[in-house]
Amino acid sequence: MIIRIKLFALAQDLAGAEEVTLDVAPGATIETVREALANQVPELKSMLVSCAFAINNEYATTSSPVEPEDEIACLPPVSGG
Amino acid sequence: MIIRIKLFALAQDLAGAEEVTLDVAPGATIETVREALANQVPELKSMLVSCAFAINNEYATTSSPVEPEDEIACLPPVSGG
Amino acid sequence: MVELTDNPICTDQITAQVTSPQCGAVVLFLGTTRQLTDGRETVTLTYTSYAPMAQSEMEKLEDQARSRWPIGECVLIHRLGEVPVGQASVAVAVSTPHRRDAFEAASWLMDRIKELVPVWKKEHWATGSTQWVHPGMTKNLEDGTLQ
Amino acid sequence: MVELTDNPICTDQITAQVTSPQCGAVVLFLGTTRQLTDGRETVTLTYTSYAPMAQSEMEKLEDQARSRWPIGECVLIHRLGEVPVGQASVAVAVSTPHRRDAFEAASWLMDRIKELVPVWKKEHWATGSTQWVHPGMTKNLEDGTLQ
Repeated sequence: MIIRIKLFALAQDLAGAEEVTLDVAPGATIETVREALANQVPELKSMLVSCAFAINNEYATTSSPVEPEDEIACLPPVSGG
Repeated sequence: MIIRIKLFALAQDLAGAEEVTLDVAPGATIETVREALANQVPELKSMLVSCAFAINNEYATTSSPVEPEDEIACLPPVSGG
Repeated sequence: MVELTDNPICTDQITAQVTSPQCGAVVLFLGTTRQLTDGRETVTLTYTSYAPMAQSEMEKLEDQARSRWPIGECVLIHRLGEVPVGQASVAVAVSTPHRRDAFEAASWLMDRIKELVPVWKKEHWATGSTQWVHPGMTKNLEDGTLQ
Repeated sequence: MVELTDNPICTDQITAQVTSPQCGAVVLFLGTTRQLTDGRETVTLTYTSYAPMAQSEMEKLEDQARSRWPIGECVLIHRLGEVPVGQASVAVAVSTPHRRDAFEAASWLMDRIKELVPVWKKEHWATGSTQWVHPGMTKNLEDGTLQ
């Protein structure tokens, strides 16, 4: 299934894109997404271990399942305030 | 010796005066002043135990000596803020 | 900076005064007149002070706070006279490089102001009576309803 | 009240918004752009966000704070885009009946905002290089001086 991942801050700069499209197997979780993203965009590999993920504006865990219609976001360590 | 005591808030209202003049013996301390004030203005007697005193804009202790030229103030419990 | 004033407290001016390029954190505390105290309705408060001592006690508190925390700028203001419901009677503002210090310093300053600065508040109750507030005093007299 | 904005933060408006006749205490925190960080000079910061999630995370934090403290009014604002040295990037303001709660709630909210709200800061150093700030990341790349 095709999913889209939003990228921010350094991850966006390294990938050179605001969004990346991945093809993952049905039943994929955030952990699957993290691996697929590292394979497809090697520039992100070293920072992905530090990134959180969100599904539909909520923090997700590594085991959270993803669906094609979900809004998925890769969130580098935040630095607001 | 003659000393003058400034009064504030409820103490001022009870005494009906912003300042009271007392005649105390040389060598008087704040404790002497408190007793003399209670004797001269009986309306203040019950509240004086709760009052602090200041000499020349500094908090004083009961044993602090007073001099005629000192600015002495009787300070009911404060409630600023 | 320490001030006793009869005028309303202007928070924009205070935060501008304390903001500093060396400091990443500003904490401002305002004490405002509450409408209800223990179920009784307040119309307004009036504040009086022993002004020269209040000024010097606030200056000492600023000095002490500066010796305890890395404070960039500090503003302590107490308003005197009438302070209607919803308006500020006191403002404490500090800037520090990091936020933990700003919270601690502002909180400490406010605690000490309430303990040490010779300022007194008179409640003007909606019933028409008035009452000096003297915390810890066993017997508070109330005008109009002497107890 | 939660807001993401591209405009300067106006503190008079915020303190007016949170002041309430039911509350005797207002605490306002401002996070401002510092000129120096570990001896390096900042010219300006730019902030970017994942806006819909930042908004909803700030709303959740307001709800959680209201369930923990007796908050009258609460304002959380994060500024986005460029925030020059000395200006505020974030404002947290709460009113409560008594001051201890206002200090605790504002400090807690600010800690949680820094942990949870998806907003990112980019340093623009006086040297001309720029750098995303990602706390805890072992290797931060810096434009112009790639390490």
